[in-house]
Amino acid sequence: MPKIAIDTTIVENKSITDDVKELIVYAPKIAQQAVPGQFVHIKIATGEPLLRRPLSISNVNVEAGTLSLIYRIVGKGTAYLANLRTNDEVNCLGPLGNGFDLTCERPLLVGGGMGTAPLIFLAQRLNPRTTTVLMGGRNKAEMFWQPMYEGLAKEIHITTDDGSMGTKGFTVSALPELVKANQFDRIFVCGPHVMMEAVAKFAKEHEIPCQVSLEKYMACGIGACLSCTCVNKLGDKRKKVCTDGPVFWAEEVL
Amino acid sequence: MPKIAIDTTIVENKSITDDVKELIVYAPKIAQQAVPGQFVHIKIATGEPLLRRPLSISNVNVEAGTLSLIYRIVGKGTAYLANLRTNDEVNCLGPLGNGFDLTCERPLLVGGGMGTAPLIFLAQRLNPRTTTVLMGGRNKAEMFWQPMYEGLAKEIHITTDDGSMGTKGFTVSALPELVKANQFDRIFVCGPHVMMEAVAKFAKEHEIPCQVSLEKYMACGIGACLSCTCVNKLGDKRKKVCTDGPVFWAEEVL
Amino acid sequence: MLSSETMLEIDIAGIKMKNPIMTGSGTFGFGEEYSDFVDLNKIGAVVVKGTTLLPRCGNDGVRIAETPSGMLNCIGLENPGVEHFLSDILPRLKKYDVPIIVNVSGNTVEEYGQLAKILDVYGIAAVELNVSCPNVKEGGIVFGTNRDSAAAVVREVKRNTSKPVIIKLSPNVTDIADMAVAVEEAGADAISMINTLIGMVIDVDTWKPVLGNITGGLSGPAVKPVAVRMVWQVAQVVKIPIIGMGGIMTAEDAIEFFLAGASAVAIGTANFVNPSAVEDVAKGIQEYLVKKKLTHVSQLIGQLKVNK
Amino acid sequence: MLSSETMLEIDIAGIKMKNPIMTGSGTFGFGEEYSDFVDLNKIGAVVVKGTTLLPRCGNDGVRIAETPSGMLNCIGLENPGVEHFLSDILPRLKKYDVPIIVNVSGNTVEEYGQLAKILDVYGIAAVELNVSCPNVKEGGIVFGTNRDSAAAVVREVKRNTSKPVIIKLSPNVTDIADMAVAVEEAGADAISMINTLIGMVIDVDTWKPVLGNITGGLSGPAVKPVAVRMVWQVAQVVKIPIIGMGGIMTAEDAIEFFLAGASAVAIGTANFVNPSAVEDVAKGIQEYLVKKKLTHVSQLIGQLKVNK
Ligand SMILES: Cc1cc2nc3c(=O)[nH]c(=O)nc-3n(C[C@H](O)[C@H](O)[C@H](O)COP(=O)(O)OP(=O)(O)OC[C@H]3O[C@@H](n4cnc5c(N)ncnc54)[C@H](O)[C@@H]3O)c2cc1C
Ligand SMILES: Cc1cc2nc3c(=O)[nH]c(=O)nc-3n(C[C@H](O)[C@H](O)[C@H](O)COP(=O)(O)OP(=O)(O)OC[C@H]3O[C@@H](n4cnc5c(N)ncnc54)[C@H](O)[C@@H]3O)c2cc1C
Ligand SMILES: Cc1cc2nc3c(=O)[nH]c(=O)nc-3n(C[C@H](O)[C@H](O)[C@H](O)COP(=O)(O)O)c2cc1C
Ligand SMILES: Cc1cc2nc3c(=O)[nH]c(=O)nc-3n(C[C@H](O)[C@H](O)[C@H](O)COP(=O)(O)O)c2cc1C
Ligand code: FES
Ligand code: FES
Repeated sequence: MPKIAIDTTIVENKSITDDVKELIVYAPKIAQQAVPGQFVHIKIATGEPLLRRPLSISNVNVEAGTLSLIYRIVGKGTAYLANLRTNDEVNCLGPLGNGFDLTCERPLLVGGGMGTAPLIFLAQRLNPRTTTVLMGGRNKAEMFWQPMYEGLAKEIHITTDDGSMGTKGFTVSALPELVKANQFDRIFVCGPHVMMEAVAKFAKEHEIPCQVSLEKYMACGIGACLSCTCVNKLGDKRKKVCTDGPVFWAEEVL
Repeated sequence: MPKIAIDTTIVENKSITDDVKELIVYAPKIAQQAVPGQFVHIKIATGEPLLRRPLSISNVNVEAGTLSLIYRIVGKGTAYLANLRTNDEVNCLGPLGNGFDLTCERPLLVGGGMGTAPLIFLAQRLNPRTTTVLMGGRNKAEMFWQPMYEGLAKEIHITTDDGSMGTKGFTVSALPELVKANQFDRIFVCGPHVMMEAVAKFAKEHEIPCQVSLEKYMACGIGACLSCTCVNKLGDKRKKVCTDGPVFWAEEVL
Repeated sequence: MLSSETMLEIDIAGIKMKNPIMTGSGTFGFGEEYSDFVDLNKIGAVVVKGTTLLPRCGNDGVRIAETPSGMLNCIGLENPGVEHFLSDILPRLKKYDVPIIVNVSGNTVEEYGQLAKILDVYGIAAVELNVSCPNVKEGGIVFGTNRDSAAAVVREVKRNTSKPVIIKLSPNVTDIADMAVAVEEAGADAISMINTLIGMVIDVDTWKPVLGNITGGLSGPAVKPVAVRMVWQVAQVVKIPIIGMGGIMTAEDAIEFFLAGASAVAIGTANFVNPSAVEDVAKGIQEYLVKKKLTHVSQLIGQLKVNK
Repeated sequence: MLSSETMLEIDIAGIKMKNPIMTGSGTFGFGEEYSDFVDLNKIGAVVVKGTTLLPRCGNDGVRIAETPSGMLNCIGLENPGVEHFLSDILPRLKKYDVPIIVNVSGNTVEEYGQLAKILDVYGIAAVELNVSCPNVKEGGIVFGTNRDSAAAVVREVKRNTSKPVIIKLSPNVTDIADMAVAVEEAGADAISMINTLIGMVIDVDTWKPVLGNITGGLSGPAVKPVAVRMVWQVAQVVKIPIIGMGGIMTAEDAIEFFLAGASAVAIGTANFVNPSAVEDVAKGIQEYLVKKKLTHVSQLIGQLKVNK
C-alpha cells in the first residue's frame, strides 16, 4: 500500500463551531486505501508554515473520492488552513500510520475532544457491529459530534466537565456503568493523554483489550526522522507514532 | 504630511497582460495626500515574504479614495500579490518619497518598461499643460500603456526594441526629433537605469532640466535603514532614494 | 497591583526606561524617521545608527537581500560621523523624553576610547559598542569574535566615559558565554545581543553574490531561535543585565527573551515590516502581564523553567 | 554535449555518484522509508541516520519545534547501534544501486575509530563523521568546535578504515575556515557542511522550553544564508571536495551551493516537506544546466563571480 503525496483540491472547508472546521478534500487514491485510525500529513501553504500538519482522517467517501478532516484552530498552521476556500489546494501525504484493529464484536469507542474525530470513520467501518460511543468534552459547545455519528452507533453517551451536556464528569467516570451493562470485547480510545491513560487502566482492570491513538509532534510522518517516537513498554526499542502507530495496543505504550 | 501604515482592502486586482496586473486598493488618506512620483511600501502577507515591497502610485482616485498600483510579476512577493482577490487586505505604508517638480510649462515624459506607471499620475497632474509622452518597451506586448494616458497627453510616441510597435529602437533615439519639434522645458524620465542615464545625458546636452526616478532595494522605505542610498554627485553625503528620492534632478544622482 | 504606567518601568545599568523595549541600532535611524508611527516619548530607549569617528559612506552595490524569514544587510556603517551627530542630530533628539544610546564602531581599541570620550556629554544615556566590524589593526579579525580584543575595547571605553557601557555581542562565535564572561570581567555594564549572523545569497542567474559586499548580516525571525539560545546561555554566567534581540516581531517573541534572561529587548528588522512595532510590542507585553496576573515585567526575567 | 545521463555524474573522494544530490543524515532514515517517493537507484548517495556503537534511545520529551522558515530538532541520536545496522539494515539496502554513507558519532576519539573499523565492509561507500554531539571525555566540549579534537577524530578514523572519510562541520564556530583547514590537514577526504545551528524556543504560556532537551539544532531555509556563506569561505581554503547543505528546498538553492564551491549537496529538512525532494532537486538541476547550455554540473562548482 504505497503512500502518496499529492496536491488535492478543497471541496469544502466548513465551520462547525467557532474554532473547529471540517475540511473536505478530493483525494481519491487516499480515500480508497485509507482505514480508520490513519492520518494525512498536509502541507498547508507553499512557504510558511514550513512543516506539514498531521490530521486524522475523520471519514472518507470512497465514491466521491473525498476525505474529511475535522480540525481545531490552535495555531499558525490551522489558522492558515481555516482561511482556505473551495478550489484552493493543499498537498496531502497519506494515508499514514496503521489503523485500528477491527477484529472485535462488541466495541466501545471513547473519544475526548478532537480525538473524537477519527472514531467517526472507525464507527462507520465497524458497521454492522453493535457499537457504543462515549464521548467527553469540556462543555456543551465542544459536543458537536453527535450528528456525525448518526446511524453509526447503537447508543451515544456524553460527559462534559461542567455538566452542561450529558453527565457531568470525565469519560472514565461513565465507564463502570457502561461496562456493567454491556459485554464489550474491545475499547478504542482517542483523546487527551491523561484520559487515554485512565481508560486504558480501567480496560486493563476489566481485561478488555484496548487500543489507543497517540499524538506526537511530527516532521516526516513516514518513519524517517524519529521526531515522534515513544517508549515501547514491551521491548527495548522505541516505537514510531507515525508508522508503528498512531494506533497502539494500550499496554505497548501507556 | 505624516506617513501612515494602514490595512487597505483590495478593490480590484486585474490582469493587464500575462505578467502585469493593476491593483486598486482603498486607501483614502494616502490617495488624498499623494503626489506624482511617490510610492507605497506594501506588506503583502502576514508572514512571508518578510519585507514590504515598494510600488509607485500609478494613479489615484481621490473621490473613490483609491490608489492604483501597476506591477509586473517578477518574484515571490509580486507572485503572491497577484493571487490576492477583491476584499483581501494588504498593509500600505505611504505616501513615501518626494514627488516630481511640477514647475514647468512644456514637459516631456519618458517612460521605459514599468517606469511608465508613475508617469500616468504625473501626466494627470500636469494637466492642462501640453504634455508629450514617449514610451519604450521591448515589444508590442509590453506597450499596453496607451489607453491609460488617454486624454492626458497631447501626443504619445512609442518605440520598441524589436520594432513590433511604433519606431524601432530605444526611447533615446527618438529624442532628437522630438526636441527639435517642441520647446520642452522639462524632461521627466522613469525606467531602466541605462535608459535614464542616456536620456539625462541628452537632456544635459540640450540644457533641458531633467528629473529621474530611481529604484533601489528598500527595507524601511522611510529613511531609517540606509538600504537605498546612492551617491550624491553634488555633495559628499549620500542620498536616500526612499526619502530624498525616488525623484531626483538628474545631475544629483546620474 | 502596580499601575499600568509603572509595570514596565525598568533600570538597565542605571539607564532609566519607561519600558524595556529599545530599538536595534541601524534599524531605527536616529529615531526621528519613525516619529510618524511611534511616540518616541513612549519607548524604552532609542539606540541610534552605528556611529564612527569620521563620516562613512558605507558599501557600494546592493545593501539588502531578503531571505526566508529574514534579511541580510551590508550597509557598511554609513553614518555622518560622531561630530555631526553631536552638533546636528542630538540637539533635535533632546526634545524627546527618551534615553539616547549611541552605538559606536572603531577601527582600533583607541578609537573606541576616543568615541566614548567625545560622547560623554549631556543628552546621551549610554554607549553601545559594536564590535562586529572588520578592522585593520587586528589584521582582519573582528573584535567581537576574540575574547581578549573585546575585553580590551570595554576596558578602554570604561576609562574614557562616565556613561554606562553596553557591549553588543556577535553571535558568530564558538562560545558566546565565554565572550560574555570576558566583557563582564572587563567592566561592561550591560550586554546587548545578538548582532547579525554572517550570511550570503547568490543570484543563480548572474552567478554573482546578491550583496555588493558579498556577505552580509542576517537578522529577522529566522535567527530568533539562535538568539534566544544565546541569551539563555549568557544569562547563566553573567550578572550584568542583558538586552536581548534577534527576530522579535511580537510581544510573545519578546517574552521568550525575558524568560531566557534578558532584562530588556530591542526591536530591529521588525521596524521595517511594522513601523510601530516598538510601541506594539510594549503594549502587547503589558497585556500579557495583565492576563498572567503579574504586576511587573521583571517577574518574567530569567524565569524559564528548566528541569533537566 | 553529454547525454542527460552523464551530465550530473560526479565523483566525490572516490565515491561515484549518479548525481551530486545526497541526503542529509537523520532526515532520510535509512533510505527505505522514502522508497514510495524516491527511486533510491536514482539519487547520488544515501547518508543514513547517525549511528553509534551501542543502540541509543535518544532524548525524552518533545523532539522537534517549528520555527520561522526552519525547525529545531533534538532527536538525540536515537539509533539501533552499528551492529544492528550491519546485520539487519545494510543487507536490505544492498539491493539498491546507490552508495550508502554511514554517519557516525562517538563519545571519544577511540570510539570514532572503532566505528570506522566496524564499518569498513563491503556495501558501505564512506563514513561521515558527526562531530557535533557533546561528549564526556572532553568535558562537555564538542569535537566539532575545537580544531584539534576534530583533527584527532579524523586521524583516528583514517587509521581505521579504507573508506573515504567525510567530516561534517558544525556551524557553531567562530572560524569555519580554520576548522576546515585543520581537518583537511588531518587527512579528511571530504567535508560536509553545515550541521545544525544551536537554537531554542520557549513556550510563553508554560514558561518551559518547547524541546525536551532545552536546545536543539536549527535547520531548514532559515539557515541557508549562513550555510552558503560558510561553504564559500571553506571553498577558498581547502582542496578536498565539499558537500553543501543547509536549507536546500529547490534546485536553485542547490545551485547557490555549487556556485559557492560545493561539489555535491545534501537535502535534509526538505525531505519532510516534500518527500520526493531529492529527485526533484536533481531534475531541476538538470533542467537548469540545459537552460544555461552547460554540459556538466561541475561547470558550476565554485564559479561564483566575485569582483571586489
Ligand atoms: C496522528 C495525529 C492526528 C491528529 N489528528 C487531528 C485531528 O483530526 N484534528 C485536530 O484538530 N488535530 C489533530 N491532531 C493535532 C494537530 O496535528 C495539531 O493541532 C496541529 O498540527 C497544530 O498545528 P498549528 O500550526 O495550528 O499549531 P502550532 O502550535 O502553531 O504548531 C506548531 C508545530 O507544533 C505541532 N503541533 C502542535 N500541536 C500538536 C499536536 N497536538 N499534535 C501534533 N503536533 C502538534 C504542529 O504540527 C507544528 O509542527 C493530530 C495530531 C497527530 C499527531
Ligand atoms: C520606489 C520604487 C517604485 C517601484 N514601483 C514599481 C511599480 O510601480 N511597478 C513595478 O512593477 N515595480 C515597481 N518597483 C519594483 C518593485 O518594487 C519590485 O519589482 C518588487 O519589489 C519585486 O518583488 P518580488 O518579491 O516580486 O521579487 P523578488 O526578486 O523575489 O524580491 C526580493 C527582494 O528584492 C527586492 N526587489 C526586487 N526587485 C526590485 C526592484 N526592481 N526594485 C526594488 N526592489 C526590488 C524586493 O523588494 C525584495 O525585497 C518599484 C521599486 C521602487 C524602489
Ligand atoms: C539594516 C540593518 C542595519 C544595522 N546596523 C547596525 C549597526 O549600525 N550597529 C549595530 O550594532 N547593529 C546593527 N544592526 C543589527 C541590529 O541592531 C540587530 O542587532 C540585529 O538586526 C538583530 O535584531 P533583529 O533580528 O530584530 O533585526 C543592523 C541591522 C540591520 C537589519
Ligand atoms: C531531524 C533531524 C535529524 C538529524 N540527525 C542528524 C544526525 O544524526 N547526524 C548528522 O550528522 N546530522 C543530522 N542532522 C543534520 C542534517 O543532516 C543537516 O546537516 C541539517 O539538517 C542541515 O540541512 P537542512 O537544512 O537541509 O536540513 C539532522 C537534522 C534533522 C532536521
Ligand atoms: S514523524 Fe518522522 S519518524 Fe515519525
Ligand atoms: S529604504 Fe530604508 S533608508 Fe531607504
